[in-house]
Amino acid sequence: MSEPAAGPGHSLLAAERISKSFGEVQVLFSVDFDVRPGEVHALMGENGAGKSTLVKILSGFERPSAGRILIDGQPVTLPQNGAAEALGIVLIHQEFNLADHLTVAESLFLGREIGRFGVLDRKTMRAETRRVLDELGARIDENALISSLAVADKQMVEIAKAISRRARIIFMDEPTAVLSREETALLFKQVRRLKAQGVSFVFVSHKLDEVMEITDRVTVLRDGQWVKTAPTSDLDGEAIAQLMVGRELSSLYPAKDEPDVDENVVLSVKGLTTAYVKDVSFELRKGEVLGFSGLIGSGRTELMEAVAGLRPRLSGEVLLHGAPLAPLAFREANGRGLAYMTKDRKGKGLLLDEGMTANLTLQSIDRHVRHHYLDPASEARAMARAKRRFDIRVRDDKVRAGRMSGGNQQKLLLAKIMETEPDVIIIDEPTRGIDVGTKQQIYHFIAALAREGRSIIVISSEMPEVIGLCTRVAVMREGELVGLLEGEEVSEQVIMRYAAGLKRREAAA
Amino acid sequence: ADAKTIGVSIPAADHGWTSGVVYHAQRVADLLMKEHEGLKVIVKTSPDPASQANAVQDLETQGIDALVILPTDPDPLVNAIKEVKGKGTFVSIVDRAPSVNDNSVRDLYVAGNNPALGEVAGQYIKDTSPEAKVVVIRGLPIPIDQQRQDGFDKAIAGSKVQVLDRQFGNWNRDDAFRVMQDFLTKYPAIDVVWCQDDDMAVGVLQAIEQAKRTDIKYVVGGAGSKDMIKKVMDGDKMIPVDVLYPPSMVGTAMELTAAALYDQIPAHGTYTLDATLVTKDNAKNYYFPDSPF
Amino acid sequence: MAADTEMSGTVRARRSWRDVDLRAVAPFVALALLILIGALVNPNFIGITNLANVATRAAFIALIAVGATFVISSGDLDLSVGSMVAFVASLMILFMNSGAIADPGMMIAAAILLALVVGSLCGLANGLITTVGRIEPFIATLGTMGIYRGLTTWLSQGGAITLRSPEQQALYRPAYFGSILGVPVPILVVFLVTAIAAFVLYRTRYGRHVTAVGSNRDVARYSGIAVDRVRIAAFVIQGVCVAIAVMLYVPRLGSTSATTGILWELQAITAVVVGGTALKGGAGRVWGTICGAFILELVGNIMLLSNFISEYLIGAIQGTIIIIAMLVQRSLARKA
Amino acid sequence: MAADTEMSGTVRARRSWRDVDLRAVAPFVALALLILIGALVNPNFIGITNLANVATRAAFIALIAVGATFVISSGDLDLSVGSMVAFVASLMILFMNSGAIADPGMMIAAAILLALVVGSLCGLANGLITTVGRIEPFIATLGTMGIYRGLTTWLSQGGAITLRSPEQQALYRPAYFGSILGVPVPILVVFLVTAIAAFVLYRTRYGRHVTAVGSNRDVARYSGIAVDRVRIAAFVIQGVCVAIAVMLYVPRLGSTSATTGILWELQAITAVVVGGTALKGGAGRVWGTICGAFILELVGNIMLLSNFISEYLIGAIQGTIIIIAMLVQRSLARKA
Ligand SMILES: Nc1ncnc2c1ncn2[C@@H]1O[C@H](COP(=O)(O)OP(=O)(O)OP(=O)(O)O)[C@@H](O)[C@H]1O
Ligand SMILES: Nc1ncnc2c1ncn2[C@@H]1O[C@H](COP(=O)(O)OP(=O)(O)OP(=O)(O)O)[C@@H](O)[C@H]1O
Ligand SMILES: [Mg+2]
Ligand SMILES: [Mg+2]
Repeated sequence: MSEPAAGPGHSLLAAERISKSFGEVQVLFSVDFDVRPGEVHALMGENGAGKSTLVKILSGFERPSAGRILIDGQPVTLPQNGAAEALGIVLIHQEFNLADHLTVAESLFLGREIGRFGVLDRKTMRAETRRVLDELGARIDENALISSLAVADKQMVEIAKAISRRARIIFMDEPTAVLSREETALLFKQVRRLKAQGVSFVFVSHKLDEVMEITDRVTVLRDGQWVKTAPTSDLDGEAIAQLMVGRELSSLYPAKDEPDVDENVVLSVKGLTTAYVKDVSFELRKGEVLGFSGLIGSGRTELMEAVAGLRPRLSGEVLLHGAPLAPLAFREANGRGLAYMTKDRKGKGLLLDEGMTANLTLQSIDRHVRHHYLDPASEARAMARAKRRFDIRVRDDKVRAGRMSGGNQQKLLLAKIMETEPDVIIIDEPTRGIDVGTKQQIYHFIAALAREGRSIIVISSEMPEVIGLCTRVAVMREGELVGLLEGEEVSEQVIMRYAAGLKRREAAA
Repeated sequence: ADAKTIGVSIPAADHGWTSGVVYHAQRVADLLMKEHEGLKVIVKTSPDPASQANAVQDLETQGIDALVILPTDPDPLVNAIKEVKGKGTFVSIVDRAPSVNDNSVRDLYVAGNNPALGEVAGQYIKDTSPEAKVVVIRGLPIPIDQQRQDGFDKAIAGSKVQVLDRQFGNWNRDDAFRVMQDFLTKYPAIDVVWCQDDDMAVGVLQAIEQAKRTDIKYVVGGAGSKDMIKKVMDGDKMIPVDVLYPPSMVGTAMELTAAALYDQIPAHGTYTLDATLVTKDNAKNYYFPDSPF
Repeated sequence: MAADTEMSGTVRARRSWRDVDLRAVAPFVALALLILIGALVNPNFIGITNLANVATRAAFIALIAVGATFVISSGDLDLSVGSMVAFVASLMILFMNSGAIADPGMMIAAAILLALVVGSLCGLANGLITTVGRIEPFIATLGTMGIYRGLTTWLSQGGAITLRSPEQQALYRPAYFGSILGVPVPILVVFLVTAIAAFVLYRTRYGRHVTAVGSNRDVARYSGIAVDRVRIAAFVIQGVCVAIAVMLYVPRLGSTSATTGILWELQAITAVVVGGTALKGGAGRVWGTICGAFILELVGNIMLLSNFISEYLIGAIQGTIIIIAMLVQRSLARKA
Repeated sequence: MAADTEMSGTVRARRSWRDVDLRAVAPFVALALLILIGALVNPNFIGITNLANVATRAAFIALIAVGATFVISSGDLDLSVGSMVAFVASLMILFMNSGAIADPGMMIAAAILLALVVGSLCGLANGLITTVGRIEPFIATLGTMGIYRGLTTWLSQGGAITLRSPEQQALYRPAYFGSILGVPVPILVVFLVTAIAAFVLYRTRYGRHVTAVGSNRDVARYSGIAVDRVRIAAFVIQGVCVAIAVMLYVPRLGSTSATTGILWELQAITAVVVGGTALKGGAGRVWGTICGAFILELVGNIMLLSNFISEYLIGAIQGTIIIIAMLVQRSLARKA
C-alpha cells in the first residue's frame, strides 16, 4: 500500500503470495516481493524471519508451498538445485556451499566446467579464477584447497563464484557477515560495477550501515510476514530496525565499564609464536573487554586458538590466572575457566544433525550428570534458560541445529559456550549473522559479564562493535600484534591505520 | 513302508571337493527316496562350523530320525551332534572324526582316511623317486589338513625324500598358482610337488608351464576330480597318479544309514574307506564325467 | 519397549516425530515380516524351540554388533572382531587346558576374566593404532585381523584347540545351553548387555561424547572432548563385547580353530546397519542392532527350514532378502 | 612419473605444497622400501622373472582397485567385486563353451564383449540399488555379493567351469602369459587402464564431479550436478574394470570355481587405501592405487620367499607389515 505496486514491466522477477511450510511449520506467509532491473534490494528481518527461505525459493533451491514466481512477467516454475543459473539467477548461500577436496579454481567452476567433449580446460579456468579474484582484491591462491581456507576466504570464494556467472539477479545471503570493512568495500565496488551493467541484487544483511550505503529499496519481513517495501532513501537505520523488531530500540551499546588498572591479570600471553603468528604478547585483566581487530587473515583466530590450546604453538607462554597453560591443553584450559567460541559454527561449533539440547549441553555435560547418568530434566531446564537468555527463536523445539536459521545457530553456539560458566571468554565474531535487536542483547550480555568480573576477548571484523564494547583494542596485521589502543585512540581511523600497516607500535613492550 | 526322515548336513560347495560332496549327497538322496517310499532326505549345506551347528539344530527342529553329518570341522560340532544324539536320533559321522569319537557321539562312522591320503602320496613319492626334493602346498590351517601332513611325514620318515617348503594354498586354484610361482622362484631344483588336492593342482600345473621348468618330474594331487582322473587315464606325464579321497563317501554313509533305519543291516561302528592310489590302470573305475568335481 | 528406549535416548523433533518413530521401529517391522514369512514356509518355524534356538544362536553376532555400534557411532570401523573371537577363545581354552587352577569353577571364572582382559587389550591395540597411528580404521583393523588370525593359527599349529577336561565342560555347558525361568542364558546375556549398552550410549556423558565424535570430530574437539580417548574407549568396549561373546561361544562348541569367527565382522557390521545405525558415524541405535542380528539369523534359519531352494542359490537368496529388508525399512522410514 | 600426474591433478596451496607432494609420493616410497627388504630376504627376489611374476599377479587386484578408486572417491563402497569376478568369468566361459560362434577368434572377441556388458550391468545393478534404493552401499553390495556368488555356485553346480576347446585356450592364452617387447601383457593392460582412469579422474568433467560428489554431496547437488548419475557411473566403471580383470583371468587358468575372487574386494579396498585415497570419499589417487596393489602382492611374495617365517604366522606378519607401511606413509606425509 505504501508503495505503488510494480507493474509487470518493471519487475525482472516477482514473487506473489509466496508461502512456505516445512512439515507442519509454516515459515513464510503469503509474501510479495519483486526485483527490478539494475537495483539493489535489501531484504531485512530478525533472525528466523524467513529471509534465507525466501531467497532460496526465489533461486530455485526450495519449492514454495503456495504462490507463484514470475520472470519478466511470465509465471515460471524455477528449475531445482542451482539449475536456475541458466536463467541468470544466482544465489550466494548463507552457509558455504563449497567442497573441501576441491581447489578454489575447481570450486568456482563446479557444475559448469569449461572444456570440450568432457575434457577440462584447466588453464583457462585457473586464469579466469585468478582474474575474478584479482577484481575482488582477494589474495587467495586459486590452487589452494578449500579445506585450507579461513572462513572469510571461503566467503570471498563464494562471492567470486557468483560474480563470475553471467547473472541477471544475484541473491546474496549475508555475504558480509564475516568480512571486514575493506573486503566489504571491494565487494560493493563490484556490486556497483555490475549494477551499472543492469544486474540486480538482493542483499540480505544485518548490518544497517551497509544496507543504507548500497541498496535502493528495502523489504522488511517479520515472523514470515511481509511488513514493508520502501525506497532506502525514505528510511533510516532506526526506522528499519523498528520495522524489523516491531518496537523501538534503545542505544545499541551499553555503557563501558573500565576495569581498575590494578585489577588482577587473568590471562597473560608472552611471545606466542605459531606457524603464522609472530611473537605476540598481551594481557587481559579481570572484568575487561579486550577487542581484537585487523584485516581478514591477520591471524587473530590462529592466535586465539593457540592461546586456548587448540593449535600447536612453536614458542611462547600462556599464563591463566598466573599459572602456565601447556600447549594444546584445551581441555585443561576449559577446566580452568577459559572458553573459546569459534567463528566456524558449522564446521567446528555445532553438531548439525543433533537437536538444540544435545548441542547446548555438549561442552557442559558434567553439570547434568546425576549418579553417573544424564538427567534429561536438568538439560531441559538449561535449554529453557538458554532460550530466554539468548532469545533463541525456533518455530519447532525439536529442530535439528542444521535447520535453524543462521542467527539462531549463532545464538545457540554462544549459549553452548556460556553454559560452561567460564571466567575468561574468547569470542570469535560474536554477532556473526545476528539481527540488530539481538545484537543489542548480546552486547549488553557481554557488558554484564564483564561487570560480574569475567574477562572477555572479542575478535570482530565489525569495527563499531569493537569500538562500542571494548576499553582496549589490539590490532593485528600479518600475524603480528601491531598496536594496542586505549582510551581516545580507540577509534575507527586509528584502528584502520594500524590494520593497514600505515602505523605501528614502537618496540613491543 | 513307514515315514522316516534323514537329515544330511554337509559343508557348502566352496571348492571342488566339497562340491563333489554336495553332488553325491543329492544324487544319493534322490536314489534313497525312490527306493524307500515314505523316506524323506533333507540335505543342508553350511560354510563354517558355527553355521553348521545351526543347521544341525534346524534339522532337529524339523524332526529327523537320522542325521548324517560331514563336519566342516569336527571338534566344534561335537556338542551340537551330542545334542541330537541325546534325543535318540541315529547319527552317522562322515570323513572327519572328532577327538572323542565313540558311540557317545555317533552310531556310525564312515571314515575318509585323511592320514592315509598323505601316507599314500608320501609312499608313492618315496617309491618312485627316493631322493626327491618335494614342495608341499597345504590347504587351510584346520585339523584335516594337519592329519594329511602327518600321514605324509610318517610315510617319508627315514627316507631320502626331502621337503623343501610348505605353504598354505587354501584349497584354491589362484592361491596355489601364486604359491607355486614363488616356489619356482625360490628353488632352482624341485622334483615333485605334493598339493594334496586336485583343485590346487590346476594352478600348480599352470605355474610350472609358464615358467617352462623341466626339473619338476610330476605333481601329486588328491581327491579324484574328474579332470585329474582323466589326465591319469590319458597318461599325462605330470599327473601320473591321483590319490582317491572320494566325495562319494557321503553317499555311502547315507546308504548305510538308510539301511540301518529300515533294519536291513545292523550298521554300527566304523567303516574306513581306503585312500586308493589311482593309476593309469585303474583310473577308468573312478571317472564320473557327470560330476561337477 | 525396545523401540521406546531407543527414542527416549535421542529426543527428536515433534514435527518429524512420526518419521523418527518409524525409522527406529522399521527394523522391528522387518523382523516381524520375516517371522511371518517363516511361519508360512515351515510350520515348525513358529515353535518356541525354533525361535529360542535362533535367538540363542544370534547371541554371538548380537553381542559383537553391540560393541560395533559404539565403534561405528564414533565414526570408526573394526574389521578384526571375527579373528579376535578366534584369538580370545583360543587363549581361553588353552588356559583352561593348562590346569593352572585345580578347582574347575575357579578355573572357569579365571578363564572368563582372562578373556575379558585379552579382549580389552585387543580392542586397545586397535584403538591405539587407529588414533595414535592415524591409520584409517579400515586398514588398521584389517591389519590386526591378520595378526589375531595368524596368532590363532600359530597357537593351534594349524589344528583345533579343544577343551579337554570333561569336568570343566560339564560345569561350563549351561552358560550356553542352560536357561533361567525358561529363557536361554545367551538371550538373557544379550538383553542384559544391550540394556547396559543402551544406558551407556544414551544416558551417560561418554555416550554423548561418542555421538559427538562420530558426527563431527572438529566440533567434538572444539567442545573440549578428548576425541582420541573416546574413540579408543569405543574400541575397548568392542573388545569387551567380543570377550563376552567368547564366553558363550566356548561352552557351545568347546573348541576353536583357525576358521572360527571367519566373516563375523561383516555380519556384525551388517547387523548394525540393518538396525538403523549409519556407517558415517553419529547416532547409534543399540536396540536396532540386536534386532538386525536377529534378522540376519532368521534369514539363515528360514533358508534352512524351507525345502524348496536349491542349495546353490542360498547365498543369492540371502543377499536378496537383506536388500529387500533394507528397502522395506527405507520406504517405511520415508513415508511418514 | 606416476606421482607427477597424481599431483598435477590437484594442484595445491603454496603453503601446503611440500606436504601434499610427500603424501602422494608416500606409497611409492613404501613400495621402494619393500623392494629393498625383499632383496635382502632372498637374492632371487630382485630377479626380473620374480618381479614380473608379482606385477602380473597383482594385475587383477590392480585393475579392480582402479575401479574401486572411482567408487570410493565418489563416497561409496563396493563389496561385490570379488564375486562379480567369479560371476562374469563363469558366464564368459560358459558362453565360450556354448560353441555359438565357430571361429575361435571371433568367439573370444564376442566373449570379451559379453564380459564387458555383464560387468557393466552388474555395476549398474549395484549403482541403482545404492542410489535409487537409498541403501547404504556397504549393505547393498554385501547383498549383491551374495547374489553374484550364489548365481556362480548355481551355474557351476558348486564345481568348476572349465574352458573346453583347446583351440580357444591356445589362442587366448597369450592374453595373460604373453608379452610385448618383453613386458607381460597384463602389466601393459594395467598401465593403460590406469592412465585412462587417471585422465578421466583428473582431466575430465566427470572426474571433477566424482570428487565433488564424494567430498560433499549437498554441495554437488546445489551445483547442479546429477549426483545419482555420477555415483551410478562410478559403479559401472567399477563393473567394467572387473570385466577387464576377468579378460586376463580367464586365459590364466582357463576355469573358474566357487572360490574364484573370494576376498578380492577386501584386497582391492586395501590397495586403494594404501595408495592414499581416503575411504570417506573426496580425493582419489589412481596411481597410488596400483602402487597399493603392488605393495600387497609384494608383501605376500616376500613372505613366501623368506625362509625364516613359520607358515602359520604369515597372516600375522602380513598384517603387521601393512600397518607398518601405513605408519611409514603417515609419518612421511606429516613431516614436511
Ligand atoms: N529445512 C528446514 N526444515 C525445517 N525448518 C526450517 C528449514 N529451513 C528453515 N527452517 C526454519 O524456517 C525459519 C526461517 O529460517 P530462515 O533461515 O529463513 O531465517 P532467516 O531470516 O534467514 O534468519 P537469519 O537471519 O538467522 O539467517 C526458521 O525457524 C528455521 O528453523
Ligand atoms: N600470507 C600467509 N601465509 C601463510 N599463511 C597464511 C597467510 N595468510 C593467512 N594465512 C593462514 O590463514 C590463517 C589466517 O586466518 P585467521 O582466521 O587466523 O585470521 P583472522 O585474523 O582471524 O581472520 P578473520 O578475520 O577471518 O577472522 C592462519 O591460520 C594462517 O596460517
Ligand atoms: Mg538466513
Ligand atoms: Mg578471526
